[in-house]
Amino acid sequence: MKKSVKDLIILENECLNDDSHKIVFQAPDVDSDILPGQFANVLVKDSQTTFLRRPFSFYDVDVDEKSFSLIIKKVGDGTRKLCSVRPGEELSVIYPLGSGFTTPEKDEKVLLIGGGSGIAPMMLMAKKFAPQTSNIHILLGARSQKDHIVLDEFEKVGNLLLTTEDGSIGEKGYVTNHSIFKEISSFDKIYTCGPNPMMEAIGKIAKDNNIFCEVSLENTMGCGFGVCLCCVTPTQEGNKCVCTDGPVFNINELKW
Amino acid sequence: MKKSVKDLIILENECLNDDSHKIVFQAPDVDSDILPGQFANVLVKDSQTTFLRRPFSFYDVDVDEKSFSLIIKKVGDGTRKLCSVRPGEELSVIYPLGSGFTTPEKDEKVLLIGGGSGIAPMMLMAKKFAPQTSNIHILLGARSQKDHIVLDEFEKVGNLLLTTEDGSIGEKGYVTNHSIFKEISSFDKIYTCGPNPMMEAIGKIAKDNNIFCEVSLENTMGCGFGVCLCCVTPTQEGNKCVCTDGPVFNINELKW
Amino acid sequence: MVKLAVNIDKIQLKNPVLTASGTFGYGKEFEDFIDLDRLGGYIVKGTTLHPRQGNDYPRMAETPAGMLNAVGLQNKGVDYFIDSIYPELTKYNSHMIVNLSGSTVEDYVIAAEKLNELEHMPAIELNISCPNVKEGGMAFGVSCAGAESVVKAVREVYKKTLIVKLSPNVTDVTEIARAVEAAGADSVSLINTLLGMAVDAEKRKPILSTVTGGLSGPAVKPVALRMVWQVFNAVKVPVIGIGGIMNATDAIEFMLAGATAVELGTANFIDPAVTVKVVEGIEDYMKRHSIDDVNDLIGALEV
Amino acid sequence: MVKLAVNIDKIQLKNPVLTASGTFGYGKEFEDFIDLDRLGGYIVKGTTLHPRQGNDYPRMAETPAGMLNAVGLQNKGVDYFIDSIYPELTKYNSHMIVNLSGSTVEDYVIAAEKLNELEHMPAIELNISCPNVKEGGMAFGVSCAGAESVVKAVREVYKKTLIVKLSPNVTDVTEIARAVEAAGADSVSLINTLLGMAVDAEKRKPILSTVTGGLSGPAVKPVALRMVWQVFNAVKVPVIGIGGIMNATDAIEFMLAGATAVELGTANFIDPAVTVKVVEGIEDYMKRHSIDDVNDLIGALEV
Ligand SMILES: Cc1cc2nc3c(=O)[nH]c(=O)nc-3n(C[C@H](O)[C@H](O)[C@H](O)COP(=O)(O)OP(=O)(O)OC[C@H]3O[C@@H](n4cnc5c(N)ncnc54)[C@H](O)[C@@H]3O)c2cc1C
Ligand SMILES: Cc1cc2nc3c(=O)[nH]c(=O)nc-3n(C[C@H](O)[C@H](O)[C@H](O)COP(=O)(O)OP(=O)(O)OC[C@H]3O[C@@H](n4cnc5c(N)ncnc54)[C@H](O)[C@@H]3O)c2cc1C
Ligand SMILES: Cc1cc2nc3c(=O)[nH]c(=O)nc-3n(C[C@H](O)[C@H](O)[C@H](O)COP(=O)(O)O)c2cc1C
Ligand SMILES: Cc1cc2nc3c(=O)[nH]c(=O)nc-3n(C[C@H](O)[C@H](O)[C@H](O)COP(=O)(O)O)c2cc1C
Ligand code: FES
Ligand code: FES
Repeated sequence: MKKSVKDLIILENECLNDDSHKIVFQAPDVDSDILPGQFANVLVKDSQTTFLRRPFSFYDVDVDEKSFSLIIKKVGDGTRKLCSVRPGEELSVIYPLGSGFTTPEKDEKVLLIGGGSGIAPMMLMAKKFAPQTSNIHILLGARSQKDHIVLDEFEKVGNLLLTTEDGSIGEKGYVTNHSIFKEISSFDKIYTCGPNPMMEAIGKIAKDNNIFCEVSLENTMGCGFGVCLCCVTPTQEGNKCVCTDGPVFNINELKW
Repeated sequence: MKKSVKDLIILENECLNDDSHKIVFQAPDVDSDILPGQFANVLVKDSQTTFLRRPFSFYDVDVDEKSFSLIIKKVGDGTRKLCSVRPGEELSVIYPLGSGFTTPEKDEKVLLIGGGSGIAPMMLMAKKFAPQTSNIHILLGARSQKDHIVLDEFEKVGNLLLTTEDGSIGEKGYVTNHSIFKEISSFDKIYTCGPNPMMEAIGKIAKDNNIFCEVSLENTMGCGFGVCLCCVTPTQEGNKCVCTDGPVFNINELKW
Repeated sequence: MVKLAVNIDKIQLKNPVLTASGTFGYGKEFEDFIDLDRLGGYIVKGTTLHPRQGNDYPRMAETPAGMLNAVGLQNKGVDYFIDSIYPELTKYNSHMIVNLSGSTVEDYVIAAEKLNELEHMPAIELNISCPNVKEGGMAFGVSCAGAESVVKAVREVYKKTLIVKLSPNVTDVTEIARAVEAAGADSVSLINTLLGMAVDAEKRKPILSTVTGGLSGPAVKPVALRMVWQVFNAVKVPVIGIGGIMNATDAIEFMLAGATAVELGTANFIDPAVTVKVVEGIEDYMKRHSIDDVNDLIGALEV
Repeated sequence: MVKLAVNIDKIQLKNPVLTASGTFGYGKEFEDFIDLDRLGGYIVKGTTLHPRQGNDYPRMAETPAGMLNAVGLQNKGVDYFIDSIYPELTKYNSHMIVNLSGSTVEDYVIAAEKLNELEHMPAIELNISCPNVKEGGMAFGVSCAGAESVVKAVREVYKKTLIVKLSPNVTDVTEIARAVEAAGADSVSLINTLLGMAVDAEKRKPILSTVTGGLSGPAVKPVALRMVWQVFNAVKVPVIGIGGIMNATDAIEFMLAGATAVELGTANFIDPAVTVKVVEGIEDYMKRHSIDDVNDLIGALEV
């Protein structure tokens, strides 16, 4: 699918909890080429503090309805502003950008791990591959029960496992403390997106157990399509752009 | 009345024609001290192009209802944005600013002349003094009938005279072409606000006829309360600030 | 209670928040909006030996996240200041500081001598960086020799705290800072405005009567922060940070970069009560970060 | 039909819209968004003799109406450019220009010699103003002697159109402009980024790994316009205007101030199709103002 910059009409803006909104965009040209891990770069209109676009991973793509949705967590002025958009208004979006996660094989046992706003690409991942396998396990971590969102959606697409730091739902602790890691060697592939410390810890476990592992990085971006060279991460082959060479990287490529 | 900077709730936003809106602000502290010619300096929120406040003359002040209204004509990004405010939203306003027109005597025959957005202070002027005199004549000029707004309101407060450049309503031509000027020497005082060329022409007529005349200038402003010295106009006593020494000046003070 | 007081040479400011010259009138214009005694101090209008009419209107242009001005030091002269303004201002107990400009070294010196006599004024800020006047002004501030000559001469006659305000329109601001420090400055403040220009494409004319003018506001903040950081690392005297400070976070950024105090300029136009909010915001920040003494923020950037 | 073509030395550009180096990749990254052949030309990534890894992440900070970058000239070197990139780019018929940087005069010269051989590249833009590298870069661009030495040496080996890109981080940009003109530059382009800095108050750290970086975007437009105007009045060679151009109105302001062509930088990040919109907007403006030839806009400011 060609990249494009377009003004897209907002179909829905659903408040998921205090912090996060699901925003649905009408996108006449979406097709099934969009991969989990790819992202859209959204312009924040009418903000005195937000000059550059803001990147968000695709949470869902509906090829029939010609729409896609993002989950946006409010962390600063840009995301706050985006979360106040009203249906019918338009936002300028550049999409689809970046590389996606690789496709697991039919019979492989797969663990998807999402933390914070990193859960978004995990949904698209699970949805894309759920029809082909029953072996998808989804592990989501959050601070507390109220921070866990769209759980019912995730339950539909895989075996859902949860952790919370305060133990209010699921197992208590960080995702990497979850008991599933006791049987981690039974997994063929791990895919993860979330805060860097979480992904580094997961990457280490994967390496130790010789498991294929892809992570999706969230470096700050200037352009989102490979021309400013601001989003780089060090790799075995030197600095690479997270926006075009990634955001998805195999942990073996990174210098973790 | 002390000057203050406050977030004021918008009570009403009435579209008057393609270009102009009447916006009503709830202002708990307004009192009858506010003079015609004084203005409010409004902050345009959420605009990437509008950094400084925008000044507007009081159009109406309702001491009982604790509110005031402005008439805002869309000429650029700031005014466009302000005209899209919704009732219930808040705008930051500094008010009241500037000097007002002087009060005519009870028996004086007075001509108020407004052009473009300069009609706003003429309404407050007429309203304030209508109870004291029946001798108020209000002359308003515009390009065409559709540019004449709030005429019914003006009819209530004085003898209304109109001009249009295309003759679609009132006399054809500029305000200074109006037939009332044939009897101009019968007037004691002229008060005017509008484009500078209009006010200069009126000022000349007033001088020639030895009639007291005050004009309200609309220089661009940095602060609006006398500290940046950006809004100056040359006067007989050197540069003076339009925002504090004015916006109302006697034509004899100016270098016209 | 957190400790907010800082010292600039012999002066103790009750907090690090000052106002920038040319944006705060004589202070009294703000009486309706704030209690002036809440400020660390206030720097009043640029004053010259002789009265000046300033430049022609238009003197102002709005620009992205900033503004250009070309006021050109309109003021009634130092004698008028001393006779008519100064006595009124002695009622405030926050430190009042006058910003002094001149066209010749002699002008600076004569005016500084007069200001030296004012009991309730503990300091002057020497403006060697005004981009909006034809003679003097910035000309002094953009070369070491020029800066040195004015500062040395004024230092001879002015015995209280001498703050020198630096121009950002230079290749190496640290050079000038070192030169004025060596010439006897007790503190340096920076930045004055960046020389800029605005054009009205529709009218095909410059917007300012003077074509070019001085850029201020948030747009200049990154340049100002960089220069404050450079100068902090180059001189020993306290640095006062100026440029695009709109809120407490901005003020703290300047202090972390090395500023002992800050001046708020253009922000006063947008919100005439901003200075007091910044004082409060610094206090809040210190409480949140468990910092007892604001002096611990100065130059505390971890690089 | 309005005439949009302008000349920079021997090159005719089909319209005055170019792209700024470091913001347009190698051009091909924009293929999905625009037809490159609609542009006057495109200036590709900053290239150096030897490959460079650039600076560490974070290399970017958002600032009011702008951004700071500290990329530090990450690129695979001039040989890689010539062998792997250049052949691909010859398919576009808009003029391709490479931006050349170096740490030593020798580096510049060797690379320029190689670029001189490229048939489909009519010009190079000599970057003597990069603020993000330790050696060379801006150091050459902030003194007349430095600028002269590089330009003279490159001029000896580079026979096509030589554009020299100037740094705004100087006291007097006209001095440098005159020096590079005298040394043989066929055109000057300005401005490169203003040296700035950003601080994270919460973390008490600089945002950039390099502490300071280069400011670009609308925030710098007033400074850029002023310098273009000054340089236009100081040299005879054509001036290329750069700095905060986001739309056709901005581009026209630069042309009125004296620019023969303009480069769009940061604007490409916000809207990758902006360049073509600017071409169209200039055409619209000319029609509205009954201007037949875009050359009539150059320096047409009425002062
Ligand atoms: C490829 C990619 C995919 C993403 N997907 C999603 C998603 O699906 N949902 C979602 O909610 N968010 C996602 N993000 C993160 C999102 O882009 C940022 O939260 C957003 O840009 C913040 O904008 P802001 O204006 O609200 O915050 P700002 O005001 O810019 O920043 C607020 C605070 O957050 C920090 N911050 C901002 N951006 C980042 C970042 N990229 N990395 C680390 N710290 C940062 C800042 O340092 C600051 O402290 C993604 C980011 C990337 C690069
Ligand atoms: C004391 C005072 C009272 C005013 N009262 C009213 C009022 O009651 N109703 C009303 O609609 N307007 C009034 N104005 C004018 C109003 O302030 C401006 O129209 C407004 O600031 C324009 O803002 P903008 O962002 O929409 O336009 P901008 O984008 O700033 O400018 C758009 C165009 O208008 C021109 N322009 C902007 N401001 C002025 C000005 N002050 N003088 C001349 N040209 C200008 C600009 O040069 C530009 O060409 C008043 C102005 C002053 C100083
Ligand atoms: C309208 C205006 C007038 C100014 N006049 C003076 C002056 O007289 N003397 C001076 O040293 N600086 C003057 N300045 C510069 C400010 O004091 C300050 O250095 C500059 O505006 C940067 O700070 P800011 O971004 O907070 O405004 C003036 C600035 C403005 C905007
Ligand atoms: C991310 C980034 C990278 C840049 N890299 C280069 C470069 O390699 N060589 C160069 O001469 N200028 C470089 N520049 C400067 C731009 O070409 C341009 O001069 C500057 O950004 C001002 O224009 P703008 O405000 O339109 O972006 C870079 C700018 C940015 C933002
Ligand atoms: S964000 Fe610009 S290259 Fe990745
Ligand atoms: S607008 Fe600032 S002094 Fe009048």
